[in-house]
Formats: sequence, structure tokens, C-alpha cells
Amino acid sequence: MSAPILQTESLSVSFDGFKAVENLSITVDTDEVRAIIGPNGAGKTTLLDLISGRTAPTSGQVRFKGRELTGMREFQIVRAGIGRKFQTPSVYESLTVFENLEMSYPDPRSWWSAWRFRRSAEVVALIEQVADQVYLKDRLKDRAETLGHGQKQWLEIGALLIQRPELLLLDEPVAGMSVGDREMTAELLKNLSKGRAVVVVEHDMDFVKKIAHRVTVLHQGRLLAEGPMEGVQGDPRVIEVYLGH
Amino acid sequence: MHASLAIWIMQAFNGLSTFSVLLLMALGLAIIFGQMGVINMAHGEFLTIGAYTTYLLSHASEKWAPWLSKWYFLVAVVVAFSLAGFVGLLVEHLLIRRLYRRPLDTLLATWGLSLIMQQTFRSAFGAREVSATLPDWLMGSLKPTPAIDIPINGLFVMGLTMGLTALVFVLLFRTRIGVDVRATMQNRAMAGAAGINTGRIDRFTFAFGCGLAGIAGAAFTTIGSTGPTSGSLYIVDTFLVVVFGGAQSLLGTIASAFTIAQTQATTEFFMTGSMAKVLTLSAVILILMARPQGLFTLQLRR
Amino acid sequence: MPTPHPSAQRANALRHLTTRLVTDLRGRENTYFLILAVLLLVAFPLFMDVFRLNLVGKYLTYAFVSLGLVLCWGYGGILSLGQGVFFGLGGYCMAMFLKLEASDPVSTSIQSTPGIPDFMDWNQLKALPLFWAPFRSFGFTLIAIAVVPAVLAALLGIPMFRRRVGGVYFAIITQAVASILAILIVGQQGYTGGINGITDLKTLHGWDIRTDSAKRILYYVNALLLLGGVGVGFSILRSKLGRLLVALRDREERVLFTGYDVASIKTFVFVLAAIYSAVGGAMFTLQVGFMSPSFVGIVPSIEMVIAAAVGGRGSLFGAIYGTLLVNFGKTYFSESFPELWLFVIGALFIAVVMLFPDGLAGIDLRGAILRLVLRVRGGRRPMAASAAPPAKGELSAEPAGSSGAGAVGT
Amino acid sequence: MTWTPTIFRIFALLAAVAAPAALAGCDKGSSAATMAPPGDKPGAATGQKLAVSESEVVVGQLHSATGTMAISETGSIEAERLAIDQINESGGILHRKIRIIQEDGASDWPTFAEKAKKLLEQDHVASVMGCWTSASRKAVLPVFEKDNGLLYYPTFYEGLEQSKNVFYTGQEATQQILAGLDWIHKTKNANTFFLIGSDYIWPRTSNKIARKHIENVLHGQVVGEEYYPLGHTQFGSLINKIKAQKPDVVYAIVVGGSNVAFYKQLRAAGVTAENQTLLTISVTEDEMLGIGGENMVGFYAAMKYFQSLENDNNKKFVAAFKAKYGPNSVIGDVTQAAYLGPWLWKAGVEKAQSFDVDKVVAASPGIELTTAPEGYVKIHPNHHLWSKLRVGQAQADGQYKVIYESDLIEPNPFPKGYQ
Repeated sequence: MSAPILQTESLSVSFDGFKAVENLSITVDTDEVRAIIGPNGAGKTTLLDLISGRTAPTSGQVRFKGRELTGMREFQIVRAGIGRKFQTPSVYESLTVFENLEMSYPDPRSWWSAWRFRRSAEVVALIEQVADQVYLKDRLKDRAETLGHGQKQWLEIGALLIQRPELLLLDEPVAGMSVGDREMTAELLKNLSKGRAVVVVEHDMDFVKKIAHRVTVLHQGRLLAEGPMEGVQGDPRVIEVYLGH
Repeated sequence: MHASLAIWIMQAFNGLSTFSVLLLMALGLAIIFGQMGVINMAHGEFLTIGAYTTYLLSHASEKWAPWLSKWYFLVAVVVAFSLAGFVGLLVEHLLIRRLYRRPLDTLLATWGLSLIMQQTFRSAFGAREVSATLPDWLMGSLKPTPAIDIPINGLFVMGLTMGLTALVFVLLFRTRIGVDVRATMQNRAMAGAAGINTGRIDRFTFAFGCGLAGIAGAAFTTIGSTGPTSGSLYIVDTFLVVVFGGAQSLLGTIASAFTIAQTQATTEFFMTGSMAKVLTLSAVILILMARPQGLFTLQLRR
Repeated sequence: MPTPHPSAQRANALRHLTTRLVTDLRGRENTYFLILAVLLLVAFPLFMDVFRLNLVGKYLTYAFVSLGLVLCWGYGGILSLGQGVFFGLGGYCMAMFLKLEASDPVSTSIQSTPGIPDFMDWNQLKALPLFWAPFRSFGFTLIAIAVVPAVLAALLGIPMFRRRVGGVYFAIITQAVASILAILIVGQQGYTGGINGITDLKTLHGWDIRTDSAKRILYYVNALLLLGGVGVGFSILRSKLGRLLVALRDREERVLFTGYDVASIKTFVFVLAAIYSAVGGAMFTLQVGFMSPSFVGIVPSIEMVIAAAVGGRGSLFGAIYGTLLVNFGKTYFSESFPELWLFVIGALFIAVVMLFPDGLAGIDLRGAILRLVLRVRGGRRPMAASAAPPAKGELSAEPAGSSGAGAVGT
Repeated sequence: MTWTPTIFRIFALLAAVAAPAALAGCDKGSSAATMAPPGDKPGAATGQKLAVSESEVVVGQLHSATGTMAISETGSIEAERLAIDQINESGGILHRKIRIIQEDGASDWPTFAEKAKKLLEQDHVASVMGCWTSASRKAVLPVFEKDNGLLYYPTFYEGLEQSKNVFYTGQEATQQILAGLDWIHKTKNANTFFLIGSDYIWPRTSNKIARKHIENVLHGQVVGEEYYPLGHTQFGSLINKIKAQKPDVVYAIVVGGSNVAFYKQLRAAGVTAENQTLLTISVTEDEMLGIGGENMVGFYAAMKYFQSLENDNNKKFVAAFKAKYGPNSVIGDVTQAAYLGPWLWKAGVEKAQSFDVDKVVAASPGIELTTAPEGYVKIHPNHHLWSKLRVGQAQADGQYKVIYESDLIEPNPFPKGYQ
């Protein structure tokens, strides 16, 4: 595997004394799909928040391609090449699928560029290509609120892809999806990881098995275990934690 | 030397009484805005209801119950509370409850309401300001030393404020209904699921807040004016106090009322009132820009 | 707990309205724009004597504020209760220029210090304050009219938007700013003319702005500027920026994590709204002949918001017509029965919020009546009322018109 | 907008335009006899067309019936109506009955300007009784000068103004201030003064004049000068400053709602007539209603009129006023000054034998009014009135007891040495 694309070093954050994440150091490589698992309150989503700049760490660093992220503002981190998908699908219901994707097109993304923005052939091409990738090619003209739950998840992922991110942070991408949709999503993620890294927070173990190269287990904000799924599954501490709950 | 000391003592007291006035104004709003998130621009008019109630009662007691005229004021406080509360109940039922999801629209609607109420006062009591004759025991001042005067009405307002604040705390944090209220305000759906009648809780909370405004109005007849628009004088400051304190936290409201009052009172002593006011407000706004969550709020995972 | 449903649906309807504007905008707008132009540039001047025309001109200056509010509130979701501040600043800049021209040494010879504005003389100022001096230049004044409010708006906006201050808090803070500025202007009367404002403005480069012909010309200038403002508004709403604003209002976080500097975009639209207001203020000063702190305060600021809401916070045209209607109503009622005016306007605000959250533009009388009836029956609002928003318009056309007439004609 | 054909809204709008226009139309109709043809603009000094028919003359009344100022302006509205009724009963002016068109300034200066325009350009009223605050007067002044209208302005004010088109029936600052200060200086041998005002032009200008007089003429000393925003209600700090300074006289020009708060808090803080001399020029009987007499007992006020004045004119006036507006109604200085307006205009018109503004203006200087409730007044060439100054002492019942009366004082709106 190639050089690490993401590194966190002794990352900690506490809210009024409650330590949500404590002294966490993990490393993610390019072309890797990394799953973060752990019982509720283990600090999975908080970890994503810390990486994407949504929450400022109390101490520790986050390094992306050797570049320090802590202290940067959210949109700067996004522009640096990190895409973040939220737990609940968040798309612009009142806009069409096409417009949703278009919104993420990585032009300078200032008010001025947005005002002057014109739909070039190349933009349209990119959007159609991505739409195809996320199984929404034939829904481009429809307003997003008409999409099904799974399709909204995909649309959000698609919107991320338009940004050409090198690191994708996905928070429970298959939550509430039908079995069929899960299959397709797994397929999608496999293709995505080419040339970039994907970090997935997920509860669904079968899904994790399918996609993850390595798994990081969190418990009460601390790193509990890390490694390939098989190894982690056998780890007594992990079993204890899961059965203990 | 001794004289100037006396001045400082009285100035300190003045700061305190400004504090209690601000707090008394803000208390009702802290509940309506802070807890419920409803922006009630007509809050000042609920104050005015209390004020006019006091005025009417003072004259009624002079006419028909002279024996009461010494103590009518205490009655007025109670009546003011119930009357303002009742109107609040109506308003909540007809207006507010349809707008919980749209705070900014509440702002517009209640502004309209405040205009209507003001004109109603004007039609009913005339445009001129009126004055309730206060019982003697409320006027004059205590003289611990010949040089020091502590205004009794100031003390009265202060006491009233403390009492009400304590009451609010007990209600919110020591009673079953308080639990329900806080539950509803923090998570309506969950509270509803937990079998709390959130509709009723809303109504109660809003009415209670308005009632407090009514009491404030009654109290302010001792230090301020009573006219169709006197209530609207307070509205901006009141909102600032609540926001500055950190909307959700009652403690914050108290703290901010105290800070603002002291700043106001101190600066006033060294410059003209206008500039003092400008300075204080600007300071508040600058701080709010730096710390929008206000003075007192838990830092939570967004 | 049935109540949230209607409000949720209404919020939804509003989103539909704005979305329609954003997506299939190119449709009838051009026609509407023409109609508006004809109305302002032909119909009104034909219909009215100079007095009424000047009145309309005055109302149209408020329409600038409404336009700004549509962009920053209706689309951006940022409600400012301090637009009067910017209206006032624009107006004061213009007033300062005109006042300096009006107070030449000759016409102020009775003063102890001739050549400075009369109110300065009354306040024992012996020389023109520094910040007044540049306003001798018309060019500078024109620039200041736009820049001064823009800078203030930016100073207010950037820190707050960066810290994600929005909605209610922003509204209240802007409101406080309004009251501060009002106190300041009244208190510093040596420099500002105090509560009387800056009055008795006569000429612009020697051209008497009080004559009837001047008033007509100013009216046209004002109308053209307003149409220009509408044009700019549409070029924004039709662009990706327009969709971005809607997106911002509906899913701010998503926009943020799409790599947009949300703060700067919000600041932009807030500043733009400020400039709109300022232009309105400047035109007001020119047409009415004075500027006073009574526009800076809270009350006018909120009334401007209401006017926009009445017309339809989601529609540029609606905002203009709304402003006209509200102000005609104000004039008409306060001429006929002053006592009633506050009741009427108050009721109007409430009605708009409760029944027509999208204002005249999105008016849906059928739905409104349905809602009303059902509400009386204590039932909940049926899906039907707002189920198919796209169908609304055609159906509600007539009621909108007649109710508009009802608001004023009766 | 997008889905409601605009055309309908335009109809609505045209209706909106038509309605007021029609309204104005019928006003015109009523006095069509000598109404100007549309082309002919009023305001041309000569041949000016006014709403005067064989049987009636139209007069405008422009005050705030709504808004914050309604508190103060109600009295003026009532007094002017009383005067006009009395004039009509006594046969009107040049055999014409007066018809009033009342407009509401709504406490909003631009509205004042707008309504003034309407009265002059659409209703062509022969004169206007109106305005209360200086701000509103400043707003309408250009309109009156452009359209050559005639305004009778009732309020005591800061002076520094003199317009051909305005008659000032209240006192300008020097009339109200100087004599009062002289009196208190003499009788209370007061030398240190503490000046207080609401923060706007009238109190500031008045205090400016007072200060000059105190320092240059009385050779006294001003130990403090304080201003609070209009509507301010917390005066604790101010009161403490007063206590710290212990001035011989507190000179108070607080107005509106602040007034009430100020005097209530003064009394509560133990500052009463027993231990502090206070002279105000801003509290008339009207304001005392809101303050409550008990909070002002013993304080002094300096103005030209008090309801308790002992003379036949006033007895008749007060009786008539109470008969019309109820036994509990009170009359303040401004109310009386407003009452003078119609009478002074009547005198001017009859002396000029014409309603023409220029003729009336030309005829007015020198006109005397011996029937004025305040006694005798005379119009000065500078359009202000010769009048006396009285000092009254506040009583618990909300009235003033007149304890000093000056000689006639010449109005001097641009006092040399006081600017």
C-alpha cells in the first residue's frame, strides 16, 4: 500500500469534561476503505467531525497528505480534498438531481463564480458521468425530494464525487437501506476507493465485511482494536464490548 | 469625604436596582424566548397590561374601597399577573401555537399584535399618560445615615424580582411541571412520546411568561410611566439581556442583566446618559459577535 | 399535537415558491418585468398629479429595501431588522451633500459661523467637522452612499456569519444596532442635526429639487434605478448563486461541506441588501427633501420587513407591489380614519403570517378559506390545500387581485 | 408573483391609486367655486387659489393623533377645535364658516411633510393649525414656504427660526428661560445650577441659553449638564450626581415618558421641594397627569400659561374647555397657545379683509388679542408673540399655583450673545 493519506495523532476532544474522543492515533492509506465501528457513543461520528473540522480538537493533530488540518475552517478542509457525508441524507430537496450535483462542481466556489457560473459541456459531462456512477442517470431532471431514501444517500455521495475528493468520510451510508441497495452501495464504494481513501462509519457488520480492507474499533473514545475484519472479530475485548452492550 | 462615600453607596444600590429592573423585564422573556424559542415582540405590551391594571385598581380602591388603598398594590400585582397571563393564554391559542416552527414569522405576527394592543390601550385609556397613586409605604426612602437615601420602591422592585426569580427556579427545576416544561422545550417529539401533553405545556409556559411581564408592568408603575407605548420602551433592552445571557440559561439571563446594569450605571456616572447607553449596547453587541452563544451556555456537540 | 403540520406545510410551500422561481424562472418574468416597467414609467405618471406621483416615488424608495430583503431574507434566510440603518446611512450621505450646498456663506450669513449647516451653528461648532468635508464632492457622495452601508454591513456580517449566528439572534442584534445608531444620531446633533434630522435641502448642483418638474424627473430616475435593481436581483436568482442561496437556507451545513465559504456568501447577500436600502434612502432624501433619524430606528426597519412579507418574501415583484400597497393603505387609512390605522396594519401583519406566508405573490385564497373554515371547525388542514403548489397560481390569480384591491380600495 | 398573473395585481394597484385620488377629488369638489384649474399651480404668491367658497373656508389641522407624540398633541387638537367652534358660533370669519380637514402626522416627520403637502396642494386650505415637535415643524417648513401656506405653531420651542409662513403662538426659548432664571436667582438667591435635559434639540438649545445667562448675566455657576435619551427610564445615576453636586437649583427639561420616571425616582430618592429647589420648563399640567401631582409638590415651572390663572378670559376658556371635553380634562401651556392660533388667524384675516396668505401675513404684525386666556398677547414683526412669563408652584392636585408674573417680554428668536 502507498503512503498514508490521513493521520491523526493523539487526538482528543472533550465537551464539558466528557471525553468524546481520547488520545486517538489512526492512519489511513490511499486506495484503502477503512471502517470505523464501535458501540453507540464510542466517538465514531465525533472522529469524523474532528477530521472534517466540524469540531475543534482539545488536543492532538490531524494530518492530511502531510498537511495539518486542525485550525482550518470547514470549507477549506473540503477544498483540500476531503468529502463528508452525514448520517441522515442531506440533499437539497427543492433542487433537481442535476442541480444538486452541479452545486458541488469545484469551481472557485465564491459568490462571484457562482453568479457568473455557466453550464459548460464539460460540467454536464462530469455530472452525467457521476450520476451514472451513483445509479441516478435517469433521475437527473427530478427534484431531489422525489427520490427514495437509498437514492438520496447515493445522490449525496455523488455530490461528494463531483468535488473530486481524495478522502471520503461516510457516516452510515447504508443506514435504513434495503438489502438490494446495500449491495449496490457496497459495489459503489469498492469502485470509489480507486485512487482515494474512504473512511466509513457503519454498524452493519456484513456490509463492513464486504467493503473494508481494515477495521478500527472504538470504545468510549479510545482505540480498542485495529486490523483486518477477521482478526478484529476474534478479538476478545471487541466481543466483550459488543456483547457487554 | 463621607458624602462621596454615601454617593458611592447609593450608586451601588442604583446599579442593583437597575439590575433588578432589567431582570424583572427579562424574566418573562427568558421563559418565552429562552425556553420556548418564541420571539414575542408584544412582550412590552403585556407589561403595559400590568401597568394599566395597577392604575385602574388604584382608582377603583380610592373610589370604592379606601380601606384597601393602602394595600391595593399587592392585589394589583396578583391581578396583573392573572390578567396578563390570561391574555397570554388567548394569544398562544390563537396565534403562537400555529407558529412554533417559524420563529421569524412569530416575530412579525407578534409585532402586528403589539401595534393592535397599543392602539387598544390608546382607545381605551386615551393617548395621555396616566399615573397610579402609590401607597405611602412605597414612596420615600430609608435613611440609614442622614447622607444616604435608599429608595423604598427600588427595594420593593428588588425584593419582588428576587422572589419571582426564586419562584421560577423552583418551578422549573424542583417541580414535576418544571420537568415537563424543560422536556418539552428540549425535545418536543420525545416529550410527546413520553406522554407529556406538550400542547398544554406550551400554553402554560407562554401564559406564565406573559404573567411575569404583567407583574413587571405593575412594579414599574412605581418607577416609570404608564402610557399606551411605555411597554415598547423596554423591548430591545429586554431581548438583549436574554440573548446576551445565552438564551437557554436562566442563570445566564441573571448574569447578563447584572453585567449590563452595572456597566450602564457606572458609565452613566461618568458621561451623559445617551453616550452611556450607546456604549453599553455597543459593548454587548461586540461581545455577542465574539461569543454568539452568550455568556452562559454548555458547549455541546453540534 | 396537530398544529405543526400546517406550519411545516406552509414552510414547505414557501420552498416550493422560491424553487419555482429559481428553476423555471425564465418563464413569464420578462413579461412581468415589462408590465412593471410600463406601470412605473407610463401608467403612474399618466394617472397622477405631481403630488401623488411624488408620493409613489417615496414609496418606491422603500421598495428598494424590500428588494434587498427578498434576496437576503426570502432566499438567503437572513432576516435583518436593521435595514433602516442602511436606508438611513444612504439617505444621510445624500443629505450631507445637499445640506452643504444649501448652506453657502451667503444664505447662512446670519449665523455666527456662516458657511456651515445651521444646526452646527446652533451647537456652537465653529468649523465643519472633518468627516463632513468630503461630502462637498458629489462624486464622493455617490460612492459613499454605496460604500458606507456596505462596509458597516460587512463589519456586522462577517464575524456573525463566521460564527454561524443566524435567524433570531441575527435579527435581534441588527435590531439593537438600529436602536444604537438612532440614539447616536439624536445625541450627536452637532454633527448630525439631531432628532430634527437634516432638513431644508434645496438644490443639487444648483438644480432646484423642490419644483414639480424636478420631482417628475427624480421620480423617473428612481423608477429606473428600481427596475435596474430588479434586473440585478433576477440575474442573481437565475444564476447558480440563486440556487446556492436557496440551498443555504434549506441545508446550510451541506453547503458548507460542499466547500463553499458560507460566511462570505451570506455576507455578500447581506451587503447587497444593505446597498439596495442605501440607494433607496438616497433617493428618499432627494424626493422628500430631508432625512431624519426616524428612519434609522426599529419601527421603520420592521415596517419595511412587513411590506416585503406582505408582497411575498419569495418574489421580487411581490416585494415591490407589497410595499406600494402597504404604503397606499397607510396613507389612505390615516387620511380617512387615523384611529383605525394601527388596527388595520397590525391585523394585516398577522393575516399575512397566518394565512398567506408567501404574501400576495404566493396567495392562495382557496386554500386560505379552506384553512380558515377548518380551523374554525378546529380540524387540521387538509393535504389538499397545499398538496399541489404548482397548480396554485392559476387558480389563485383572481383572488389575489381582488384581495389586493380590498386591502386598499375599500 | 410568478404564478399569479400580474395583471390582476395591477388592477388592484390602480384601484389603490384611484381610491385616494377620488378622495382628493371630492375635497376639491366641495370647494370647487374658487378651486384652481388643474394646470394652475398654487403657491404663486399672488392670485393664489384657496379653498374658500361663499359660505365656508377650509382650515387644516395637522397633529399626531397616533404614535408616541399623540400623548402631547391631543390637548392642542382639542383646543384648536374648541376655538374654531367658538369662531363659527360667533359668525365665522368674513361671514364664512370654518370647515376643518384633520390629518394625522402619526408622530412621523415625513408623514407630517406628506400631509402638509396634501393639505396645501390638494385641499388648498387657507391656513393650518398644527405641529408640536420641532422635528415635525422643520419637516413641514419647506412645504409651507414652497406652497406659500400659513402655519400656526403652538409649542414653546428653541427659537432660531423665523419664517414668513409660520406664526409661533408659543414662547421661544429666551422668553421662557431668562425671566424664570432671573426670578429664581433673586428670590432663592440661587447661584449654582444643574442643567438636565432629554437628548434633543430643544432641551440642549434651551440649556445652552440658560448656561450663557447664568454665567454671563447672573454670574452664577453651572455645576452639571446632563442629557438622557428620549424614553429613558433609569435616573438613579443622575439623581446621585445631583446629590453629589448639591446645586442651588436643578433646571430640568425632561420630556415625555422620561418625565414620569424622573420625578417618581427623584421623590423616591428623597429629593423633594423641602431639600431641593427645582425649576422646569417642560412639565405642563398635561404632563403632571402622568407624573402625579404628589411627585412634584413644591417644584417650580416657568411658562406663559397655567390653568389656574386668575382672569376672566381664562375662567371662560377653562369652563368652555371642560364643558366640551369633560370636567377632568386639564389645560397646559401648549394647549392654550394652540387655542390662540385660530383667533390670531381670524384677527389677521379680518384686518386684511382677505384670506390671501400674503395679505394676512402683511396684516398680522401688531395685532393684539385681549381675549387670550393668558391675558394679552401681541404679534411681533418676527411672527412670535409678546407674552408674559409666569412661575407656578406644583400642587398635589396636579395644578400649579401662580406665584410670579413678569412684564410683557419681547420675542427674540435669534438672541445675540446667547448663540
